[in-house]
Amino acid sequence: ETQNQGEVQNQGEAQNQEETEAGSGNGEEIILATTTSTQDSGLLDAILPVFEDETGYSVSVVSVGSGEAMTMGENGEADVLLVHSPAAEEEFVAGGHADEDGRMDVMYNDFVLVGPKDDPAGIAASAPDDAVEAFRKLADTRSTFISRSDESGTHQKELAIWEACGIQPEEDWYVEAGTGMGAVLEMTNEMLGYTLSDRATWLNLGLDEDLMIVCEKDESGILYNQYGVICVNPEKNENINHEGAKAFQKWIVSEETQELIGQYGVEEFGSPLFTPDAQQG
Amino acid sequence: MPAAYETERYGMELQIQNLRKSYGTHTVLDIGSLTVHDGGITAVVGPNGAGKSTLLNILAGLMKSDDGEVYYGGSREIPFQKMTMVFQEPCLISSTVEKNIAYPLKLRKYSGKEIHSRVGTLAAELGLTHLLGRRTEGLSLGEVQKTALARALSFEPELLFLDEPCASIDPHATLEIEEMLLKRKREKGTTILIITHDLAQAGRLADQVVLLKEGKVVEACGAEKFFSHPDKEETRKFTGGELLV
Amino acid sequence: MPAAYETERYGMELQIQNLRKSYGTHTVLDIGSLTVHDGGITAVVGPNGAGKSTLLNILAGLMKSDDGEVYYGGSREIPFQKMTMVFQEPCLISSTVEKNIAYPLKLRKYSGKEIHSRVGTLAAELGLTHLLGRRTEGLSLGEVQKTALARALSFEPELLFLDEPCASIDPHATLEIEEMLLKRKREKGTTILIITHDLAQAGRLADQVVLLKEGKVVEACGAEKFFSHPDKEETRKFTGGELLV
Amino acid sequence: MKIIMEGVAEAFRLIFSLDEEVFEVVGLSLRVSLLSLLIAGVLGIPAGIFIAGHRFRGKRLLMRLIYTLMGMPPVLCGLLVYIALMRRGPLGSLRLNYTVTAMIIVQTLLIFPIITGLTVSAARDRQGKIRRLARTLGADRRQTMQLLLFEMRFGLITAVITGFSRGISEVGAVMIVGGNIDGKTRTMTTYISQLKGMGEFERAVAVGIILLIISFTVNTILCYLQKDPGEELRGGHAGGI
Amino acid sequence: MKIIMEGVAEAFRLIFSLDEEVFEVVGLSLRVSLLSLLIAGVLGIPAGIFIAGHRFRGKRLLMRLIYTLMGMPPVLCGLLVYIALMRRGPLGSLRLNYTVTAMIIVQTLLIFPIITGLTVSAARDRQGKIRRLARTLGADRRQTMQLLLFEMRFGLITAVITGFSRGISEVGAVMIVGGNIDGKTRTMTTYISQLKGMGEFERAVAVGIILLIISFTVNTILCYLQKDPGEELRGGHAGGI
Ligand SMILES: Nc1ncnc2c1ncn2[C@@H]1O[C@H](COP(=O)(O)OP(=O)(O)OP(=O)(O)O)[C@@H](O)[C@H]1O
Ligand SMILES: Nc1ncnc2c1ncn2[C@@H]1O[C@H](COP(=O)(O)OP(=O)(O)OP(=O)(O)O)[C@@H](O)[C@H]1O
Ligand SMILES: [Mg+2]
Ligand SMILES: [Mg+2]
Repeated sequence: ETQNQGEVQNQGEAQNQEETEAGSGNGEEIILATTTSTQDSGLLDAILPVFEDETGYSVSVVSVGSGEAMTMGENGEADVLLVHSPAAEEEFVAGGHADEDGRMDVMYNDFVLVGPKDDPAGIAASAPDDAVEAFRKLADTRSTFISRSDESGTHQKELAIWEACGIQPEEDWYVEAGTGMGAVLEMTNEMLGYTLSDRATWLNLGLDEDLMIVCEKDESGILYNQYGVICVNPEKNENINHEGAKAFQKWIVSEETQELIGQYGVEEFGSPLFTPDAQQG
Repeated sequence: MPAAYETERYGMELQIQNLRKSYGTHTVLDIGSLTVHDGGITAVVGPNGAGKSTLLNILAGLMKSDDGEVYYGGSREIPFQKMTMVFQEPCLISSTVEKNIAYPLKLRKYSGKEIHSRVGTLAAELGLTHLLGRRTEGLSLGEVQKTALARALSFEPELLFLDEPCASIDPHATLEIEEMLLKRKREKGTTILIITHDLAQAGRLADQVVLLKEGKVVEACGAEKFFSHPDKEETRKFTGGELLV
Repeated sequence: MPAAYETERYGMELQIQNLRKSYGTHTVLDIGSLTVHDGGITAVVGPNGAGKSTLLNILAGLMKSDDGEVYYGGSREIPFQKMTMVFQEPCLISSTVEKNIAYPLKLRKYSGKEIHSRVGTLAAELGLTHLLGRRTEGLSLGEVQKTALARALSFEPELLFLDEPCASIDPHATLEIEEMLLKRKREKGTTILIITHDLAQAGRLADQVVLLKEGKVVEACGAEKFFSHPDKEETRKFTGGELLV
Repeated sequence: MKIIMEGVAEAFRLIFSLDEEVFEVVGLSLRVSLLSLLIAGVLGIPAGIFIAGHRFRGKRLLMRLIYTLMGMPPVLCGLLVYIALMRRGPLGSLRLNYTVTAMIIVQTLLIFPIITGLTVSAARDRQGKIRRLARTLGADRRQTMQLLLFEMRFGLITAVITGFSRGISEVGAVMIVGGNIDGKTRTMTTYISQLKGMGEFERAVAVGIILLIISFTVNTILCYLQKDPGEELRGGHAGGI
Repeated sequence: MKIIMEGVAEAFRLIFSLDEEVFEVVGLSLRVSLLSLLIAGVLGIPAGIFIAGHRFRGKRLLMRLIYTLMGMPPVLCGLLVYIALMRRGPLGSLRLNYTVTAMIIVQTLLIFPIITGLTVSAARDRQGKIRRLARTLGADRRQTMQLLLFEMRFGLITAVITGFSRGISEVGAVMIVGGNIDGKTRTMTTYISQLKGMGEFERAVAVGIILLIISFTVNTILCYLQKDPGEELRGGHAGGI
């Protein structure tokens, strides 16, 4: 443990030389690997300056797919992760890639099933709040469904729902797009198909001219989209800024920050994009 | 129809009228009237920069004049299929010597047998036989010039423009080439316009000689007259002294 | 040290020994021994493809021979700063005529005044004065060749290699250039090696004449002897007939 | 480094196991980039030769525009084509977004300026001379064009190779208009990009290596077309065009 | 189409309002692509001239490799550099991933083969003749190189423009090693890509247009360096190199 601290200090010195590169504060940089939804929704832009001002760390946000964010963690490329695929996160922690505190809940929003306004599968009428039933209808009517197919949090969630239906979709109507949420929503809009999206990206893209939410707020909680924060195990390599990561983790679950998160989006969309749910204490 | 004929013959002669070419304020060619006889050899001589190549390029349709007309057999169009030219800086297709000589024949869809025989004859006459299979890269400049000449002679052009074709050719080969040109004139009635700095060559070949200077025709007349009793003092000065054989 | 001297003088002469160059099985140059006199003019003559340009290129260090040695004043290195060459296909820097002539002087860090005066004199001698400001694109071939010559003469090379420098130059200018070369030889002791197809020119200029044929030296001797009573029948045939002035 | 070694191993495993998914992706990549190359070449080479051979007002400006379009960001090009082809856009009724056709369109647009620009550069010095030669030998239009193409083949092949390189390697444009749909519009580059996003670096490197191998093969074939006689021989190239 | 018109309007609004974020992004893009261009040019032009001017075993193979690397997918190049620079990798202690330095490295690697390949193509026919001329006039090594650069400036500038185009326009490589970090490694292309993902098409098009304007400006400056004397004049170019 003491050896570990020595390393952290060394690295702090090295980083001071990079001060101009890092830009602000005392120049210490932390790399936050996160999913596109947190950045593209504008949340991080809104709250991160507060952290940087308070602590003097400078945060480099690398927004990638959840899959890659986890890989970055596994490789020790990132210092801290903010991601939304709880199952994969548990695996990550179990694999010893996290530090001793493991993962912490930060916030959630929810997934929504989006489809064309004329809703050919008739989901809005018959299963507006039952995701499993809605997916079954999609399969029954063979309606075009665009899948992220990129092992992102959203994709994992979609697979979980298919599994709950006992269906393994792989026919023509099931389009495996392998790209980001924004692009997939665009594609859904173009093809007038259905897709599963996180609410933030959906709201942000403003595609409600031809598309609408056909299914949301499933009672069972299956559409729940939980975000967690994980500090990367500092023993992975000597370049990890564990102190900064811990500071970030502590800050994002703090009461004040949680409040900030809860307020984000109220102004623009009328309702918050994320609901904070960190356990205090 | 052009008016001023300087010759009694009337056929496919080349008639030049008021040909002018300038670059900016610098006039490099300004020919009032000139006739190149049908079926004869006309030599164009004159100092460097006189405009000789410019004249040939315009006649061959490779360059536009600023003004003036060129008539060929009364028409304003020189049929480019029946005409050919050897450039002052000869230029070969990057292939073999044989393919170069055969190229105009191929373009004109001659039979393979005909092509083979013509190429063989020409190569023999010009001493190129041992080079036929050689690629053009690496040929000596004289060999290049010979190949270009053979290529120009391979089909039978009505009009042959030669821009200093023997400049890099050795003296013996030069005499042979002169023989070939004279034979062409005799047997096929080819009209030949040749630029040369070799006054002796002009004397050996030409029926008509044109002296060009600073873009203007100083004198244009029969070879005999040109060399022995020209009208202009300038011509006498140009051909005079130790230069004339 | 080389052994066979064909001359009584011993200075900065060029000595060639066993020089050989082949392409595949085709030998284009094979010179047993040849000496180019210091401070004299040597003319190299011979049919097209004889290997004349190849020889000059090797001497100027532009090409490697397969075998053999070249000594200059006893040393195996020709100091390239003191040597220059005019190519058979002359080649100018794409700039103005003036800048071309001045270029070797600039490389040698001559003063601006000196450059200006030398360029002016040379241009006047070669009739290039009105072209000094012109860009090289669009020059006539004769003008190009004159510019290349002026450039070669602008500094005072010890060794001057000229590959048919007058091929495209008009007869009067040719005579003037010959004068300039003779003056260089007389006044500066420049060693000049000139390839020419113009036997009359070789006769006017050369102290020594070399006849090359198929890569071999047929005869190399004083000009007087070469033209009037050569040792070899082949030489007589080459210079004979109507070709010799 | 371990990742890269594993990527190389994986690449060979994929090739030799005839992995069907990979083969499909490779096939589509080649189809898209070769077809766009063909279209862009057939249009761009004559366009380049024409521009090089004519004098007209605004020629320099045109050249600078072409150079600028050579640097058209694929993402922007993709986006513009995407917008034009959107359901609500002017060409929406064609329903071309997310089809191979759209990918070929967008790559053609990317490659065309490159081939045109490099052709102009290759033709600049020589086409006048070649044209004059062809004319004096009696070549008609078609024959003149043949001679031009033959004599300028080095420069043209370089242009074509550069165009092909751009096409096969870019990801931004085909990702936007194609959408990386499995079995339909997934190319090697969009697949690499997806694999990278999924954190599957080894497989990403493997597909990348396969791409390079294919690129090398295509270039070898194109270079073969030049029929390079070897080096420039001896002291210069007498009488060369 | 409406989107595009609005994009154009937005572009001018951004330019004239001196939008700070956009300026920062533009500045970084230019810094990265010009610096990599400089490094790649300083290495690639001499390399290309050297290759063109020498005969050696494996030269053709080398050329085909260079052509292949011209088509290196930016995503792959980015990924390989990323792997090499990973913290736990051999160069990890340099902490270069997600820095501007890494972006310059990766773009240099992308541009270098392009400049080298096109330089070889430009130098192929002429460098021998220029070298021989320089030697006969008594130029030393440095002076010979100067003459080479001057005489081949058209081909070289085309190579440089093509290299610059590649750099300024590509997104895959800089996205991976740079990470599109706001205020630190965000370039025009990564920004366009992000904006596109966020559905902000107008702004994406606007940034794209700014990129094209900048590209046009740089090309204009580079073209100016050619000092084009205009057209090839009259019937050929007597005595040209
Ligand atoms: N790469 C090559 N392969 C084969 N033969 C070659 C090659 N390069 C040159 N030659 C031959 O070498 C011979 C000598 O060429 P060189 O240029 O020295 O002749 P030259 O005496 O200068 O002729 P000219 O009077 O025509 O200038 C020529 O026959 C030429 O074809
Ligand atoms: N673009 C141009 N700008 C200015 N002058 C030009 C241009 N092109 C050619 N000239 C000039 O036109 C004149 C005639 O050139 P031309 O090539 O016809 O001469 P020539 O009589 O063939 O000379 P040579 O005997 O040297 O071959 C030359 O003085 C040349 O410099
Ligand atoms: Mg001329
Ligand atoms: Mg020669």
